[in-house]
Amino acid sequence: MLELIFILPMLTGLVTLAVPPYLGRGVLLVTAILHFQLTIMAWLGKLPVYAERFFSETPEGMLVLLVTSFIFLCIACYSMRYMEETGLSNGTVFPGCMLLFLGTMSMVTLADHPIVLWIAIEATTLVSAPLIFLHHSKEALEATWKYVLICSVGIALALLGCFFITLSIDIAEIEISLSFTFLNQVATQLDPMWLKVGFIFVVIGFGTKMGLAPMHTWLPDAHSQAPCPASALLSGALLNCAFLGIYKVHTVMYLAGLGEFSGNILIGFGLLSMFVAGVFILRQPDYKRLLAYSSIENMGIIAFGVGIGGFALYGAILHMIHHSLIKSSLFLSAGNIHLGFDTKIINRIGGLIKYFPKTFLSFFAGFVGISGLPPFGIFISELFILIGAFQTGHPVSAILFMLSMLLVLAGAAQIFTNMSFGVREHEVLVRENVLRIVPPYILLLASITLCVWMPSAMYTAIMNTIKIIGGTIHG
Amino acid sequence: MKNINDMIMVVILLSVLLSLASSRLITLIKIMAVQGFLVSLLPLLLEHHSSMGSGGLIFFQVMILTKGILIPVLLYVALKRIAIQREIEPIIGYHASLFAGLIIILLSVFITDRLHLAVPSGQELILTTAITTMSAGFFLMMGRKKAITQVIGYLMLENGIFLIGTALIKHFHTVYMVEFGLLLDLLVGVMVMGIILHNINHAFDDIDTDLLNRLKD
Amino acid sequence: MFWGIAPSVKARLNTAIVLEIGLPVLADNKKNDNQEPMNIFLLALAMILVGGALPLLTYRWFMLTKCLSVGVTTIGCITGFYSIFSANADPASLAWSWPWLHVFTLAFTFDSLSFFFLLPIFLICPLAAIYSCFYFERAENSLRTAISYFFTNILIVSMALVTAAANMPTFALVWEIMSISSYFLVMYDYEKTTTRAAGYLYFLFAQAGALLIFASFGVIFSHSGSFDFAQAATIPESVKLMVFLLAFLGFGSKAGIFPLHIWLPHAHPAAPSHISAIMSGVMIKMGIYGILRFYFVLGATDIRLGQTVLVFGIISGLLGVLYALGKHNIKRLLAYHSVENIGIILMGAGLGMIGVAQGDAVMAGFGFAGCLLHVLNHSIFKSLLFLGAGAVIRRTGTSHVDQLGGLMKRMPVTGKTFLVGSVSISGLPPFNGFVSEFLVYFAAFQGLQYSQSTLLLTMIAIISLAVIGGLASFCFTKVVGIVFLGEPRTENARRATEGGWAMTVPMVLLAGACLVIGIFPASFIKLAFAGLADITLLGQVNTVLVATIGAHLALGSRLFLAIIFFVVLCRKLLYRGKEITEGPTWGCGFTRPTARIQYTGTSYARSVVDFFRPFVLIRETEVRLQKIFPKRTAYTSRVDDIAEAAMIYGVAFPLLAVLRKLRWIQHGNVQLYIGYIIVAILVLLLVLFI
Amino acid sequence: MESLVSIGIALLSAPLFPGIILKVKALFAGKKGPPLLIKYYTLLKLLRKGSVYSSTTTFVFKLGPLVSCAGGIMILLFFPLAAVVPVLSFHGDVLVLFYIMATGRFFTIAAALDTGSPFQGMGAAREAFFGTLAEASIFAILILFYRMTGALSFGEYFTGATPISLTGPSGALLLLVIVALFMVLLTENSRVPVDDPATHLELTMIHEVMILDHSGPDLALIELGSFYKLYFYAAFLTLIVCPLNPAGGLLNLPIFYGVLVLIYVTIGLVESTMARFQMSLVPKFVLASSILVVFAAILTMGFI
Repeated sequence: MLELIFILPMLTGLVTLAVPPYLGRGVLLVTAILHFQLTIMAWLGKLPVYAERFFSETPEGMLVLLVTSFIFLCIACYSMRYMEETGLSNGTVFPGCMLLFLGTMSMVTLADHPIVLWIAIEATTLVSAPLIFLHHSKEALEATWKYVLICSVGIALALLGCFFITLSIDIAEIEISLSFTFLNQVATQLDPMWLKVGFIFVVIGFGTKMGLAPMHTWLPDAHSQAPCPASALLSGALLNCAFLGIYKVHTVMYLAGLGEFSGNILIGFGLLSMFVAGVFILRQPDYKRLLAYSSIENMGIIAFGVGIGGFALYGAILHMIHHSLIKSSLFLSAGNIHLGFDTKIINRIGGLIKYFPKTFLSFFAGFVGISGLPPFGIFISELFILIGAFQTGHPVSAILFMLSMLLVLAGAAQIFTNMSFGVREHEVLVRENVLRIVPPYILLLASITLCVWMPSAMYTAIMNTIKIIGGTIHG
Repeated sequence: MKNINDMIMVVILLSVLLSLASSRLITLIKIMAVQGFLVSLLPLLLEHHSSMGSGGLIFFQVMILTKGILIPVLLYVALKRIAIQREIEPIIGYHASLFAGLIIILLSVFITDRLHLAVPSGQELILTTAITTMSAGFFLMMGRKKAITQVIGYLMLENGIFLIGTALIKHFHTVYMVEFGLLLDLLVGVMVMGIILHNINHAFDDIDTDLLNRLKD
Repeated sequence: MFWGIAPSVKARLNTAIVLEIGLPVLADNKKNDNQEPMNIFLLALAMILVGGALPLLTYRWFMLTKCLSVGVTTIGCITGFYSIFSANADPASLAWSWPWLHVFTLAFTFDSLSFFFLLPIFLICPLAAIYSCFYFERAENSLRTAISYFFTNILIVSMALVTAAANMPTFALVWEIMSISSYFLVMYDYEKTTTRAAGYLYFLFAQAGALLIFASFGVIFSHSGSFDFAQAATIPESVKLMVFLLAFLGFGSKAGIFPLHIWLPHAHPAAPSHISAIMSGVMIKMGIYGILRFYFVLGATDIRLGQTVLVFGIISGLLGVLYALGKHNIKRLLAYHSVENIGIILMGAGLGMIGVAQGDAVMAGFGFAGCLLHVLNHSIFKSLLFLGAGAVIRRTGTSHVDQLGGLMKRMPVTGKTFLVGSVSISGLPPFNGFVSEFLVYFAAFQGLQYSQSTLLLTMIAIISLAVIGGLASFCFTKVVGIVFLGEPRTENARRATEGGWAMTVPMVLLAGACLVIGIFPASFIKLAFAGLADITLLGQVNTVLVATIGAHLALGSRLFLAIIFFVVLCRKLLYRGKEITEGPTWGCGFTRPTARIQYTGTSYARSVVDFFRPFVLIRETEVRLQKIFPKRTAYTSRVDDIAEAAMIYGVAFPLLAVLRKLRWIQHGNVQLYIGYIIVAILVLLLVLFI
Repeated sequence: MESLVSIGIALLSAPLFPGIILKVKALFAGKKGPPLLIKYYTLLKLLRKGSVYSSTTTFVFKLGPLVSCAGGIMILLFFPLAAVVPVLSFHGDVLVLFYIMATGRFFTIAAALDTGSPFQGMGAAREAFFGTLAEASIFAILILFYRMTGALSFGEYFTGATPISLTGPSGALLLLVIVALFMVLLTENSRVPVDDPATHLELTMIHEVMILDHSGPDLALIELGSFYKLYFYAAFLTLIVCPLNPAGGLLNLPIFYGVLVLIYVTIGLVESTMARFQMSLVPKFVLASSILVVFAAILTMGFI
């Protein structure tokens, strides 16, 4: 039963909230492993769908699910030690909410019904809010407040968007049950006007969650205040889930012949996000905010790639996978740094290479990866997106894309260089630890591996994903 | 039937205007209770919902209970537990707010008029009401300083969306999913926001959002 | 299909037009009978990689690490050399490809141009590696040294592969690997602020360049629909100019053409000297390779291409040497000379391109041959100079020209080889620099027979080349004169001693190469033309002319040496039995001379730098003498790069100011955040409805 | 054979002509002046002596005179003195030769810097600077000649199929060249108004200060080298002013040397009547020469 994939973590999450704290971490790890196993089984096609009306196994969903599950496994390993060392191990809130978070995100990946998708995404907001508030500081409180309020507003708008899409079915007087599968089938008959309005609201709604500018405002606050494993999950998995929502509606739009409209909107949001991220990455004083803005940038790249379509679409999907891997690795490394130095201020940090050589390796490698350099996969995805942009005749957008990327690079390179290589005397509070070192390495290795060799099942999945809306593109 | 509907909608519009003009939180919560009640009542009286089964009826009753009673009570409790020192504290003044509310209604009418052809016939007023409610919700969220007013604004936004969701859309393909989702969202949202409100009050001794201004670049 | 997709969707998926991703047409679809050269070449690369990876395992034994790595690398490079020569007759036999990520093919093919660019790689890199053996002398840095070896060898391999990449993704991949590995090499001394700044700047320019190159790939792909370079010629003529300009700027930022050279004078002083030698001698040439390769694969004959390249070459050449004159840091000075020489190389290329556009095979051939030969020559003498500078810096602890002096006596081998390098880089006979400059001159004089723009440009080119030559020799008399001759200006310089054999042997070998190419130019000119053998664009090469030119140059340099030898003999005779005494330098009346009254590099260069004032920014600070018995006075001056100043004050600062204002967006006010959402909705709805 | 004879005469007679300049200057000043063969006497005197070397110097110091003298000899080998076909010639030899002269300058300067004397450094800087500027003029002249004859060798210029002459097509442009070349001659050979070989203050010297520390045969080699250089430029000018028919063979010699002497006399006249420029004006002077030639070269677009 495919639904097990989200039911299992939800149940264990609820259980964890009730059991004594020392069991919680064990449950977290065991569930992570089981979840990964289930995901693999789903990929092997061993899990049939039970509630076909609401859930289905779509290639794009499965990709996101796989990434999410893999990242979660790494993060779970990481947080074994991390939570202990930050002194947050007493509560059951963290493991419980992490599991619920995983459950709701898995639900997003499997949802086929717009409203189910919407419910799942809304649920992610609610279960992840306690994670952001974990530190109980005033800043954490503020971040949580902004996160919940802005995301709720955004999500409410997404619901409105879903209603409008439903309305477009009604007005066209088609008798189908509401699901993306059926929507895709009848796309051409839908009322274009309401579909467009619906798309606008969905993009704004889920875009809020995904972190597209100008609705991104909660993201840097939340990511910087959440404990690092949670930030890693937020950035590496949650944003993808929100993207999935937009992507599915974009698919409907494309099939309805409105691909250009929705594509242009996505390109616009993508470029704006990249630019805004660039503005704040330059001279950013806080490294977790830096990573958060970098997520905004990368979401912008993904949106841009999807908007461009064709070649860039392949790049966008690849980018989503690699960004998740690398960014979560970066957040985990940032967690090590935060533990070691107890500060998030970039100017107070220098000489990672001296104090934390192993963390330096993963941190800087992550930077190399996120900057789009080989051997990490973002290199290929960005190449694809750029080539795609020219190929589909968007030279101006491509130039803006390049400029924004350069802006981000200029900011990020300076900060990463100074943090890693700068000279500064430090007192090391917490030493490096194998359990906190290996997960970021594994995540990076995964990205390298996928850059060198991609399993054909994954390739087929990506191709199946983009086939639907990349149809008119030829080499 | 049509008359009752229209009357309800006019009352909803009135409640929107009142909420914009009210200067006391207690009043605001009361207005919200009325508005929630009316908004949940409206779908029951609509024509294309006349064939609703018993399950649907129960669902709408639950809806009325939640929106009309449970949430206002929750808010009231929250209000009592946090010692409010000052009242609503508008960023935009009451008169201006009222004026803005009128403009919002006008604009909603105008938009509805523009969309005339695309909407199922005879439901223009619902659309107007929904748009007004949503816009006013946004207005409250933006125009007031207190965090609790933002929650109320959010509720108003939800009311507007609910109106569109239940009133405009044919029922069969949603299978109560919409209602269920809304309910969940509303409940949990308010709960979570309530908890955060409580915490904010605890941490800052006030729920003024000016205090929530530390995280910036 | 294992996805649980509803049947109808499945059907639609099947009917959907399959996304065709232009798989490159493999160049070697034909069965390759002779696998041997390719195997040897891959073996060489594998050995170099192993040589890089070994130190990571053995870094605890410092000496062993160095010997192992250097040994294996050197053998690898020699093997590489062997594979080039064994495949020389048929470069195409050295091709291979792998599928990559289901979408791409990693394809490598060779032609004569690739082979030519492989020469400096396999020549300079092992010498630099040997040199590094003594250059890295601090055992406590052994891990860092090991990592440096690792990235050096990655750099070598990636450069070798850049010359062979046959399609765009392959090129992009190896290009980026090259950039990132060299970035880490620059960062070797990361404790220094200047190094970090240099690394940052380099990273930025490398990536900006890469983006431009990728953009040009994108434009090509959008028209040709294939990743294969071989198909690039099929794109419309009107697009070619744009593609070429994009690529030119992209590669230019790597090669260091003005004004994209800004990273270069920062990165070279920051990196360890043998790394500077590799980067300046070999890596920036990959930029030139890219420009040439793009030009050839595009097959564009538009004269504007050549004119652009030529103009950039002239500007880079002139300003490069000018700034070199104004610089006091010996490695920064050498870095600016790289800009200058890249300028000369580009002038050769530009003249060649104009020749192609005019249909003049002689001009085209000699232009490109001069360009190629200068690539080789520059790689030799520039790495020689960097190695020499490194030895000086290592032994004296300072890189400031005006704090050195008198090193010729203390470091005789370094001094002599540096002198050879200086004469070579100044383009003076009988050394190698002159040979390639002669070819460029020759092409330029060919261009004089045309009219209008070509005539004007070639005239400017010739005069610029002359001025560049003059200024270069000016600059190197300064370096040699101030650093190696005269009296030591500081105690450090006085105590300097010669570096070990591992440092001197590579320098001697390189100096020997300079002289050999100078005295036997014919075969090397032929080599340069051989590098162009596979380029069909150039037309028939006049082999007789090439041979005579070679013979004449050989005659010139040999005759000159003979006359010098004759004069030496005469001098010997004249001095027989004469009394030779030593005394102090004539101080023109000063009775108590100190080493500090010697002319400094700054004052030496000042008059020339002044002459070119509008193009050079001179900043002076001076404490004027005021009282009757003044205590102390001070004067400093520095010469600034206008491109750098423009980049900082014209681009970076205003941009930063604007962006700082934009940071207001994230003001922390939740009400306005919600406002953003509303604005977004309104804007999109307006777009929809209007 | 003719070539060898002519080069032999040139090599031997080169030190004679600077004596003429001295004579002219002396006559102008109302003095009797040194004997015409004064330079020969000087050379002989120097050759007989030993040397004093500064303890600062290295082998580079000794290399300076050698290379500059060798350069001077080399260039004469390729020059069609008296329009006699030169000993050696090939297409492109002008480039080689001017670069060899530059090599000579490189080593002279290096030798000057080798002494560590501040004055020598100063002189070296000036020499290098003005030399660089003069090089621009020379290459502009080469451009013009290439436009006129399509040749790149001295032999071709004056003894080739289309020799340069004032009466030929676009010959009028040669007037500009003559002026420019004369200016270059003054610069390259450190004559007034660029430099004053007779000055006594080291601060104002250019060439002379560079060779302060040389003595004995080394100094003789330097002197010889500079005589050849001056001789070359004067001969170059002579052939432009008065083109000779290569068929004339050795009979050209008297005419050639006559004009040559006239040029030396002109140099003497200039030195006698002009004061030297302020140092900051020299670059403009040299630049003026190159601008003249570039102007001429551009004018060829109209003629050819």
